[in-house]
Amino acid sequence: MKNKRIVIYVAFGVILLLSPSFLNAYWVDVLNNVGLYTILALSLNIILGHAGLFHMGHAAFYALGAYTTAIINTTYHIPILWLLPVSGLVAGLAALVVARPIIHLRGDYLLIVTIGLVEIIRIALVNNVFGITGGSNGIFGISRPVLLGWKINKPWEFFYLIWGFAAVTIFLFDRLEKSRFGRALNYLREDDVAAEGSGINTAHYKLIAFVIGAFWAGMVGNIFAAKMTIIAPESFNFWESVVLFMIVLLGGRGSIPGVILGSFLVLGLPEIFRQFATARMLIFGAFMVVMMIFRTEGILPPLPRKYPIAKVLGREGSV
Amino acid sequence: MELFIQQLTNGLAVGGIYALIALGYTMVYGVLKLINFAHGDLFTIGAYLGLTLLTTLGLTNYLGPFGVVIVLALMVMGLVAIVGAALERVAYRPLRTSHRLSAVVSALGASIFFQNAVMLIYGARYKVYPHDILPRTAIHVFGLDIPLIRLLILLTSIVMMIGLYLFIQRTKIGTAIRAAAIDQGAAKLMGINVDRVIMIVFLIGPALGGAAGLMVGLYYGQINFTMGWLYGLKAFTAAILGGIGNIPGAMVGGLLLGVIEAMGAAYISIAWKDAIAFCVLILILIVRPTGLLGERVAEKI
Amino acid sequence: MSTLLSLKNLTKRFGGLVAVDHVSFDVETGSIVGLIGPNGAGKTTVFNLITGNYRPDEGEVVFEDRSIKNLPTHQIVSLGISRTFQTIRLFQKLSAIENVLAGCHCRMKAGSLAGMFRPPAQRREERQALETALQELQFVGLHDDAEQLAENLSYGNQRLLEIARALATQPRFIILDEPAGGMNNQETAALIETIRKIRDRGITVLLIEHDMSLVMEACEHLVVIENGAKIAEGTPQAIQNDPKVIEAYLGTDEE
Amino acid sequence: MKKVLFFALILCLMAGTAVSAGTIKIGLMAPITGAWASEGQDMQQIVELLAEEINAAGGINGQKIEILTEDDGGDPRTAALAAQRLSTQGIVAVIGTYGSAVTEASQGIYDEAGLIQVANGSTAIRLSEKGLKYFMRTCPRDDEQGLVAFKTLKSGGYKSIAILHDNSSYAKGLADEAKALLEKDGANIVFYDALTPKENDYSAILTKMKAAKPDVVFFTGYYGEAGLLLRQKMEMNWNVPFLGGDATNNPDLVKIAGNDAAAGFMFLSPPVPQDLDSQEAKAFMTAYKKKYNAEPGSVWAVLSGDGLRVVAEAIKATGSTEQDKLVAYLKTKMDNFPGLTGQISFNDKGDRVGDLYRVYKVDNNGKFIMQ
Repeated sequence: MKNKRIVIYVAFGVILLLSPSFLNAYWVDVLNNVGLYTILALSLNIILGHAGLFHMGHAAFYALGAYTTAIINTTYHIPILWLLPVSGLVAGLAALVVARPIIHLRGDYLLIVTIGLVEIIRIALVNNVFGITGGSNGIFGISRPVLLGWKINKPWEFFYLIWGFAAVTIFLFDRLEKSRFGRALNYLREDDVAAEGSGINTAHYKLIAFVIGAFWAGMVGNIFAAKMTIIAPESFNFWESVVLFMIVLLGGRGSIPGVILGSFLVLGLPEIFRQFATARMLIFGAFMVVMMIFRTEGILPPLPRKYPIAKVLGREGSV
Repeated sequence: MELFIQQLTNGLAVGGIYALIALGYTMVYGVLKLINFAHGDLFTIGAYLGLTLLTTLGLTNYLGPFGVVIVLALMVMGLVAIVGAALERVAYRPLRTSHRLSAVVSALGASIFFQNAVMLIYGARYKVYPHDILPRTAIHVFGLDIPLIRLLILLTSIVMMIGLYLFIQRTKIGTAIRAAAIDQGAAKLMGINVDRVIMIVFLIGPALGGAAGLMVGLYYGQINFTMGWLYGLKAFTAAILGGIGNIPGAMVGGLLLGVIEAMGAAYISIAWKDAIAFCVLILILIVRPTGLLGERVAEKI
Repeated sequence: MSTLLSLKNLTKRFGGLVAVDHVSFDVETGSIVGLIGPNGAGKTTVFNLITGNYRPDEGEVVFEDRSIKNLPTHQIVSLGISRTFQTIRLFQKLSAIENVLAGCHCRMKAGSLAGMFRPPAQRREERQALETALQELQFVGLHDDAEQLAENLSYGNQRLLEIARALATQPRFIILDEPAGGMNNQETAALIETIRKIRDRGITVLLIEHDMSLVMEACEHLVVIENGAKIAEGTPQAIQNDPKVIEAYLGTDEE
Repeated sequence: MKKVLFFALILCLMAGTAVSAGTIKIGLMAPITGAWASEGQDMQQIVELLAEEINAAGGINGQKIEILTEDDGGDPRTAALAAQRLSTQGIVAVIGTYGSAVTEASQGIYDEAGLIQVANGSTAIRLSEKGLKYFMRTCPRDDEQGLVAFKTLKSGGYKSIAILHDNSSYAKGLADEAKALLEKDGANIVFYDALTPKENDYSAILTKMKAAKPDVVFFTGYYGEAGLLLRQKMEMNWNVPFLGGDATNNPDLVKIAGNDAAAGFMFLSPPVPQDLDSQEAKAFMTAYKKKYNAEPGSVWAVLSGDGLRVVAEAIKATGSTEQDKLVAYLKTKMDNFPGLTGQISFNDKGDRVGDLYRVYKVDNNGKFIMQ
């Protein structure tokens, strides 16, 4: 069973890696969007999937990262990729400040507050707050990234940048969720009081989950800004947060393969349904309902973590 | 002062509509703990059905303005209630025992579906109600002109809220709804047909949403297929503000949200109005984590 | 013997109700102490006050000569007090071993970055935690169920799993809230053994229990509360013969 | 699950190969879904109607044209995808789109692909200031309209002016242009703020605006909101004149406001075919009514029709589908081509030249009367 899964993942990875060679620029660009949303949804997955916090405002952090990049790049002409950590830091810091007072809110109250956050940020951007966001025009003229002397411009070039970043994210997040930190998030998701009673600083972990999620979303914002070269507040509206929320839940809360598949479905299906023209979103909506009914835990719910129990027991026996 | 009172009435009129939609949200939430994201679209459907009935049935030939409104309201509420019940049956019932977030995705899917269905059926352009249905008289108080219909909207919302409250508190079905809201399992053991209770909730909630849609159509005239999303979000905010699951809370939350928006627009900035409303909401929730009238349940350990 | 935990005039009110009313008693290091009283007497509230789930309105909780009444729960746990819950609060969707690993959490250091980059120290620590967790499972006799989901265990085994989780925090003081609840006689007898073994590891035990056979057999010292106030304290024999206790508690509540 | 993926793959392949040969392909990028779906669907109807007419008349130089429509959803990210998709399908030029921010997200992609883009509703100034070779538009620019607005307000003799926009890229741009010109001229801007589009109740805003006592209100947003503003303004018995920008040019405005509330409302707009007595405009009106049994919506959708017509004309005149030749023709040789919205010529930047704007006033019967 486990081997079969690995074979599927490897095959998927190889096909994905080679896909720019047989897809046209349009489909490569669709995959680029899927990639960006995969990373975003993975970062939301830490907060929503693992820590179980109802966070429907992830686009706020994504926006902060994109705007940080855009503002610094267009005013000081610092190369885009250097700004990757800066964007992450700004978003992460914002999360730290914002999340602290609201983190204790229960389920749906937290949901509406995070919706409020993303709306406040969007309205601030539209109203050209501090005169640096360019209002509803947004910011344009963002430069293209240069990686090791190679200017990234074409869809297939972005494809490798984005999916490379996605691969790193998947690798790190997979380790993260199989560590003390990942477990702590699951404990507090399952039972806040029992987690605290087992010695877990739940408030701290909720906060850190927010910060890590926001940090990553900020970095995705950086790549998004570089790809679009123009960013406007409308790209970060509440609906984007809803899309991310749907990806995580449709794919499977707390499951990395699930989230990746969720991104493919939520971003890819409307593109595939394009031939239905005006009815495409109707079909998409119906699809979501049907999918949830037949796979209530998401399409690929997480597998339980494995521990080398036999190994440890065996060693103990020999001592 | 005059300006203040004028803005207060502006806010209350808008708030009355928020409150009416929020009532439906809160009822469904109270029993199922489900945020019915498709509720706003039921509101849209109410507005469109109202227009269709109004233009096809020719009620204005037989009835006076208020007769038309009442007949129309009953029909719209009935039809939207059926849509709501069907929605529950198809999209929510299969998910009742699973994690509550799964139902949220189903609700979002249903919302996308309804919105696009309305667009496909009625087209994407604005639709407009006939202008001459309701009398456009205004009453004069404190030197202000307050359109009569605004007062009627507010009044209707309050009457519906009180009616709903009495229904929940005083009738047998209401008791069953309250019981199911507290503990579905225990309610079942007490011989309450929980499926039926949920069905009733999904008849009443959407009916109220549909009524709100009709009201918006009749008063403002202009309707479009995306309007449910915005109103739905506002009503959800209102329900949370008042304490979700709490019927007077939805009313208070709706009216308060309307007033905060109007005051924010009047005294701070129009462009920042929604941000101001959300800031107030966040501040209120920081101080009262379960909303204004929400019960503070100390968790039993 | 020295005093490990000392409650001084502990008081907690919920609205108009005085749930705990000026309760004072000491727990000696290395003892097994029972807290008994009729339903609704405020026993669990006393526990919640010790573990920081509730804040006392008056009074003092002193653990190893240090006031802990304003510390958050997780910090109290890391000082060496751990507990089980009256209504079982396991992480039902997680495996038994992960439930016990939760207890190891407070003795570990690796943060999120270490989780991502896995330096050798982090790997050692994970290995160590896994060993500890397995030992604790073995201690309560659940090592064969390590990979079972908590929700699939029997009621009695869930109680034991909670104890294993509490032990994994490496406490000096453990609080058991009705550990025999839902257990049959055989299981209860085994539980008494386990409680003694816990004490033999040098861990002081405070427990709430309605099963009088367990209380009388396992406990060396009893504290009786009624309506939030302490009415008696002493050895099981003394308590059994205390007329006040018989009237308030044993006379009415014994099955 | 595997079946779903397989099905998806098949669909992808189908989508990639659905291209037939032997025709001149022209793209249309329009907001078919989303908030501006009504504009996009109108654009599609008009462009398809005109393509049918061209084909019925034997095509261009004997070749039929084929319209490939892509939905940009009124959203920059979707637009970038739509642009990628169109640029891989062997088209000669692309018509569209509506919103400026949306156009902006697609400009670079078309430029890199060497495709001509003829925008129809994107009036932001900067779109044609980037020096993109293949970008053109049939609509006028915001600065042009700002100037006309200024002149209209000045000639009206208004001293205190309220300006209201909706914070969209377009409306804010126009509001800023007008405000700057008015302030330079010494007019008193007593109110300047933005409403939230797509709401239904603007009475709080009107109440606040009324307290500022302006002589005139200049609203730069869209017709839906304008209709409601007019209606609610009448309800509160406030008789201030309203001037609207070109996005208010839509017959639905009167439907929303009602005849009595809309009467006297003035707006600026390029002329719609209804008001032109050119042969092209009349023929178009007849054909549109015949096919769709309605009047065309806004002028922006009609401008997409003009986009198609100028491209067709360029192909016909040059006898080529090479983008460089076509652009050269459009920018330098095309002179007062008879469009559906008047005569069309382009300057070097690809902007349409000529005084396009007219002032319209709504009469008591709800008709738009060109002044």
